[in-house]
Amino acid sequence: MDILHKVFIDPFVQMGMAPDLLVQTLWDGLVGGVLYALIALGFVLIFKASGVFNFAQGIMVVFAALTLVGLHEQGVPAFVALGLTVVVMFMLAFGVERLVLRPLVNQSDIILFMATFGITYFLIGFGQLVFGGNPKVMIAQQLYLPSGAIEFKGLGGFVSLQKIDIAAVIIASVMVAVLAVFFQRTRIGRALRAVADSHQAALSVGISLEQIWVIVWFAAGIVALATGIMWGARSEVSFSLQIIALKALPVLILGGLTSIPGAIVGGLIIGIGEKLAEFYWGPLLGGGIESWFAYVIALGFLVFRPQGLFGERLIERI
Amino acid sequence: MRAPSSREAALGEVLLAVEDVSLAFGGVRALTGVSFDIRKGEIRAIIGPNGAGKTSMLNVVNGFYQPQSGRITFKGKERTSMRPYAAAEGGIARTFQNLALFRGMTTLDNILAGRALKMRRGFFWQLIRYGPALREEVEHRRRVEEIIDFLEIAAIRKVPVGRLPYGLQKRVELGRALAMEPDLLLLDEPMAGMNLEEKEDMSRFILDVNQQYGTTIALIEHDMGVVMDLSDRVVVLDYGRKIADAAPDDVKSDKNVIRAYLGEPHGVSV
Amino acid sequence: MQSVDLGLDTLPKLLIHNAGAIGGRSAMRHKDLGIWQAWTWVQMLEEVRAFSIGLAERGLKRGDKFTIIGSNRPRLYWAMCAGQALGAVPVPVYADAVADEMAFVLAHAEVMLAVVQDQEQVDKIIAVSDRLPHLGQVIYDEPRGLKDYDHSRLIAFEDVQGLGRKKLASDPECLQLWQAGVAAAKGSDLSVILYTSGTTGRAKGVMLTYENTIVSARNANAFDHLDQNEEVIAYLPLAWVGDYIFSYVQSYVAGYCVNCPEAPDTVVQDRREIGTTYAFAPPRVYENILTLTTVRMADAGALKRKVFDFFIAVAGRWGQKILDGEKVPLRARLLYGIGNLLVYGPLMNQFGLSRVRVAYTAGEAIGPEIFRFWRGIGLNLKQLYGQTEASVYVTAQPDGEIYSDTVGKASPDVEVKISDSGEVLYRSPGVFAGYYKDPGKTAEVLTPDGWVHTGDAGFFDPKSGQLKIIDRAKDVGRLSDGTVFAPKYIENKLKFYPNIREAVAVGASRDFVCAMINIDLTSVGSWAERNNVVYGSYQELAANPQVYDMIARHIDEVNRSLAEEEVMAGAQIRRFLILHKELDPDDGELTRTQKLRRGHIIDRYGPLVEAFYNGAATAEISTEVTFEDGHKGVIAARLAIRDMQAYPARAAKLERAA
Amino acid sequence: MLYREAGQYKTNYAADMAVFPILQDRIGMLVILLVAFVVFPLAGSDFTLNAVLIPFLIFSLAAIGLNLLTGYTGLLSLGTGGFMGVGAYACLKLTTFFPNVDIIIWIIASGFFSAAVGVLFGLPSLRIKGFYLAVATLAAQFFLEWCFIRIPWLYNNSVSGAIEVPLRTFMGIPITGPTATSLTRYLVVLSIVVAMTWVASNLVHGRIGRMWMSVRDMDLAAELIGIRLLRAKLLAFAVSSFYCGVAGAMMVFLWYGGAEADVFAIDQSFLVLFMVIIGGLGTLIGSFFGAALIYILPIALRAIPAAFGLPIHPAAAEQLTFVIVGVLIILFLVMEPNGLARLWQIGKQKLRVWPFPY
Repeated sequence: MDILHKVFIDPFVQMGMAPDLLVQTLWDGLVGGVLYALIALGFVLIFKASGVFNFAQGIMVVFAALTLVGLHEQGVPAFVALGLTVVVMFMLAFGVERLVLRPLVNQSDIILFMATFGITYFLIGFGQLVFGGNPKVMIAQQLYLPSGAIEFKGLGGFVSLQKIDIAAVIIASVMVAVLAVFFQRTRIGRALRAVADSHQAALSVGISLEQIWVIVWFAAGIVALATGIMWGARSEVSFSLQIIALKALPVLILGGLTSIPGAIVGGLIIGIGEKLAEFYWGPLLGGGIESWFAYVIALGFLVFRPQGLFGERLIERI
Repeated sequence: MRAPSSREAALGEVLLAVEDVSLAFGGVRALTGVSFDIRKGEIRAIIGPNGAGKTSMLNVVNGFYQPQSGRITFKGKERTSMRPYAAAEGGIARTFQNLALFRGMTTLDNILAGRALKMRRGFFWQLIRYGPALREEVEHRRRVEEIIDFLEIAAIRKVPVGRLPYGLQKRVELGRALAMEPDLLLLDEPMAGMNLEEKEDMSRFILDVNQQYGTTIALIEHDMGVVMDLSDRVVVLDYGRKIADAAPDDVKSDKNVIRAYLGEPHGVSV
Repeated sequence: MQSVDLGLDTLPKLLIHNAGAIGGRSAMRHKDLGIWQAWTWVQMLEEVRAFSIGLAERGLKRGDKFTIIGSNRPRLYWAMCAGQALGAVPVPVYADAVADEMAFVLAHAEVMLAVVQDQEQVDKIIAVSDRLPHLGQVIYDEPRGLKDYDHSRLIAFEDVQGLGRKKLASDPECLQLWQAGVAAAKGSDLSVILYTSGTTGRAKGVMLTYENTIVSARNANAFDHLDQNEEVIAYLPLAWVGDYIFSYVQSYVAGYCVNCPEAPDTVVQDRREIGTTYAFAPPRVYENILTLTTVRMADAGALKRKVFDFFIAVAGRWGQKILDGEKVPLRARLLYGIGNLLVYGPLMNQFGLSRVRVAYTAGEAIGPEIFRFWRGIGLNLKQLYGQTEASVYVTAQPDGEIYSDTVGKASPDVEVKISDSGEVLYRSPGVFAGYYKDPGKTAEVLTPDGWVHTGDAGFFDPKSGQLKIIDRAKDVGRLSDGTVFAPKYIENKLKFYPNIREAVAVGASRDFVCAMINIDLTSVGSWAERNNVVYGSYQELAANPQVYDMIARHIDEVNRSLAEEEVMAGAQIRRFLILHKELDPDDGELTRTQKLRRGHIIDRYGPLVEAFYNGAATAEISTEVTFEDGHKGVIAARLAIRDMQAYPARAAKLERAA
Repeated sequence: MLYREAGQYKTNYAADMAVFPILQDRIGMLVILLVAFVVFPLAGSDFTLNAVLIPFLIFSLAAIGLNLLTGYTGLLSLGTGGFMGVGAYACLKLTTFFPNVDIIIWIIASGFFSAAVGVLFGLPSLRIKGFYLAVATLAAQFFLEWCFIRIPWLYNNSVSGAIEVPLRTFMGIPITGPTATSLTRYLVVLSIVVAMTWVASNLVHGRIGRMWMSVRDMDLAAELIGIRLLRAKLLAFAVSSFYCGVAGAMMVFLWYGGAEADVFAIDQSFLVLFMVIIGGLGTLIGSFFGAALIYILPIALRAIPAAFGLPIHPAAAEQLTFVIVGVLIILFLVMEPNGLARLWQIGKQKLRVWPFPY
């Protein structure tokens, strides 16, 4: 009974007793979730348009951030570096389409999936060769990103919000908004949506598949860059990040592989969920359950709602 | 070529009885109150215009679909819902309109796979694939070779079925079904997309199966000529309802049937 | 040499003897249900005995004739021996014979009983059964499709064996009786009647005694040192004396194993699996394999092709010498060695010939380059000359004395002489006992003192001392101006070109020689593909002008070579056409052994022959043809006729320069 | 060309269904075994045995394990590392509790534990497929990793948090632990791998293998011929994890001689997956090819510059290998999506029909 008490009563008592901590945890979870969501967003963009399950999304985040910082280290002014990084991400997208996707066109999914592993390995090695393997500090203030924290009392304690986190949330929201508009309003955006449904439809809009692939991979690259900056600013720019990026997978399971809003919501659920779990239930298990909690949630989902929260239902016919 | 006398003799008691079966997907009604029976040793044809619910009927019979209402009695035992593997264990084999072969495996392995239920040697023996396990393999290989010989596909014995022309793949699929030594064999358009020669071969095989092994056969077919030659009795479905159930010649003259088919692009070719 | 030791003077006796002496060895194999089902001599004796006694149960008696119809299956061979054990006489019939032809033979031989392979043959027999008053039982091997047939006269092979086994089990005397019956038979007894689809007229039933066949077989085995370790593949027609001797008698005598292929079209594959050591085939077979090789190699990569051609050239240059054990320069030996590793070995292996010790070709002249090719890559290919009336062997080439244009020296125990008219005659223990129910014909062929008229014109080649066959004696005619005209000789020269499958030379008592050509669909077809010539049918391809040009080139070469032999120089080909259909045994144009029936063809295509000599540029022809399923139809066509240039004798070389 | 098949005929089905029906193949196999068991032990340096052959064999075994699941049954798994870990830790606990039992027995036995875990995480496979299943196995991976770190009991509460392999002998000869020579360890590994490969080939060539492949090729049809999908899939998970578990145990006990949890991190899963894909899905020989390429290639790459006397920083070499491996993976996928095994087959076929092109 004691254990049941520990599991089902204590945590909530704690929440009630120290609402400030609760809010703090929720906020941290929210921010983490936003970043997961951004990575997941990258996955979704590519999966929607090219049906490729892009395992390299995580490393693309690291790579983008590394490039930015690395260039700046070489004495390139921050915003020029930012511009250059964007160019690099475009070149990456272009290269991927030319050297990987095109030769592998109409191969089975697993093959394309494996190919993105190849890309991952390449980027890891390449990134390290060029910029070195050791962690770097994000050039936050050079990019005029706020630092420091806002603290306010209340809730029987005080809650502190890192300004960078707030910025992250805002930027993320803006980016999602922009993407949404891009998909809904612009011709290319509509083409991309069409591709998701049928390739013929896309061609009818007058855009070749190759172009579309380049575009989505580029878009994913930009998202990755933004993510990298945010994440880098919060902690540091290092390759360990790519493992964390795998968290985007459970996010996708929740959100569904093809749904942008799904990615956002899923990200938030996972982010907040795992923070709460870690903070209130983690100690019971000796802590560190963050590392797998997300996946277990996903697992649960898989068994009961395989198509995710927003994904289209996949039905099998005989 | 087959004396009618022997046919009548072959017709035995009821093997499978379908009573008032209804099936619907969401709002769509696939089958409504269909009843008919299949008797031991006969070749039973199920015909009807596209979307008449023929395939759904087969899927109900071998457990892919669970009917919302109705009774199905197989070998005297009533059952409403069962999984396909249970149907297989019960002695129902099936081929598909659009092939369902194991493309990565050779003709031999595909047909051997059909013996899955007949092979019983335990996991341990499989590990060393020696003694009993090997003896079992050999014994079943022998049976399979008889089927291969029967279907005249010896030449493609060791070819991965993925590489075979369509007609041959159909044969291999039939072979896999035969390997199960079924009491009831369901054939879903066994001659779809075949040229005349292939059709003739396939008809011959179906007849020989029915005669040599006395297997009861229920088949869906569009080619009326084929149906008339092969089948002993014909069920006609239209929009999920049974509109006729009689001997081929009577069905041919049945006005409901003709009406049902007149609306059809490919009419009765008799 | 050897004569029959009286103990073993019949085939059933040999079977029993082998079962005792080498009982554990494989006697027969059959590729069936995916593997080689094998029978040892002991097992085979049991099978044969059971069937034999079953036959007796079914009323087969000494002296009865019974027929065997089907492809090479162990059970059909057993049936022969089983019948012979009862003193009955097997009369094998060509499985691809049309019902009518079959009816004639069966009626003429008064067969009481038939052992057939499958439904197809049963149907044929049923179709003509009203013409076969004597025929009773029909025993079938494969039950497939016969389930609903009226079984009052039909019975399955294993059921007959069942009868036999039951009898054996129930009645203790039965076995002794059977063995006594076997022992009672003598070497001089009639053992088999083989109907030769003679090149003219109706088939004649050649009667052979046990002695005939067994002595020939003994001598042949001794001649080529064949023993129980040989592996042969039985794929030639059962009804043909060649198969009877090679796949049956010689096997019983030597004790070697006979392998039956899975199906006629898997012979090459099956031969490869078995790896035969003793091979026999008409020239056509070696020719086809070679054609197949060239066709397949045409699709190979450039480099591979170069290598291949180079080493084949090496083989052509040195191979035969090496095979005949002559002295050759070391470099040649080395090259040949490499070639053997890279090309010859693998090639022989692909065709399952790498273990062959002796391979024979007979029945027709073989193309020199075909002959050279095979010997070049190390196949010990030899020629023999034989006849049904002689239990095959008349002459054969001893090892080391091989020539592409001779048929060898007189076989052991055989005397050969040339009559004044130039016809080849022979006398031997193998000489047949006469034509069944046809003393007249027998007298024509068989002289009182035992010499047989072969009907072939030939002479002994002075340099090699071996026999050379020019042509059928009666076919050697003369043109109106009296020059010698040996159609076969010319036809062979033509047929040596892979593109030409058959050729018919006409000209007897005419002013000049003309030729009707059958193109070879395999090689011309692949040529057409390579040069993207589109064609829908044989007829279309045959009418194609480009094909005509190609054939014209070949004929031109033939004319040149004819011009260089003064005897033949006058008989050059002046006009030719390509036939619109392939010559076919079903239309009586070829014999079952694929020999031309020239006379018949010339009648059949009379209009074409006329057109040859009235100078027309084209000719109308419509011929009745028989399709596989037996029903008849008519093919009509308008054929182009080409004129050819003739070269003055000996001046050919100059001409070529000009 | 090397193949001379004339005269190789089968008079019974057993011979026809043999794994190596062709004489030349059997000879080749014998030669390979001879080299592995005799030549390498005699000629191989400590480095070759320790840093090349032992790991190559261990990875091959893991690859076979994953191949049984992914290649033969069509279930994608990213949990290989975790399952290997289970084997290693199970082995440690077993030999700690029963130090006197021969370690080889425990190495094998540890497979059963990972098999059990495998089945547990295989359960969702009935409902889900493809990437979704991959994520499910990721859950296994991370959960297991977490256990390896957070449960001190698993590594006997050693201060370092790492497995310390104790000395274990077999008939007086040290097999594990610091004093075990690389030769003995090589021979043990080799024997186990050969034996288990033989078993695997028996499985895939028999009824079980056909069952798995039919599930892979078309699960509906498989169910139709009477196969129970869940059983088949769970069996695949069990056997696969068993192989991975044994591989993991050998990795720690017969190769590293001690290891921390991160040995069994997600990267390990990916590495093995590459081996399977590059080697060829659904082929045993492919597993060896894949292991050779993915594992030995980097070693070679590092050796090359040294061979030319180029001073190259180890870290740089490390990174360079990443780049090259990445490129290679893509290259192979583009050239031959069916993996090295397919190339091997094609080559073999060419030799068999030589001199003909087909």
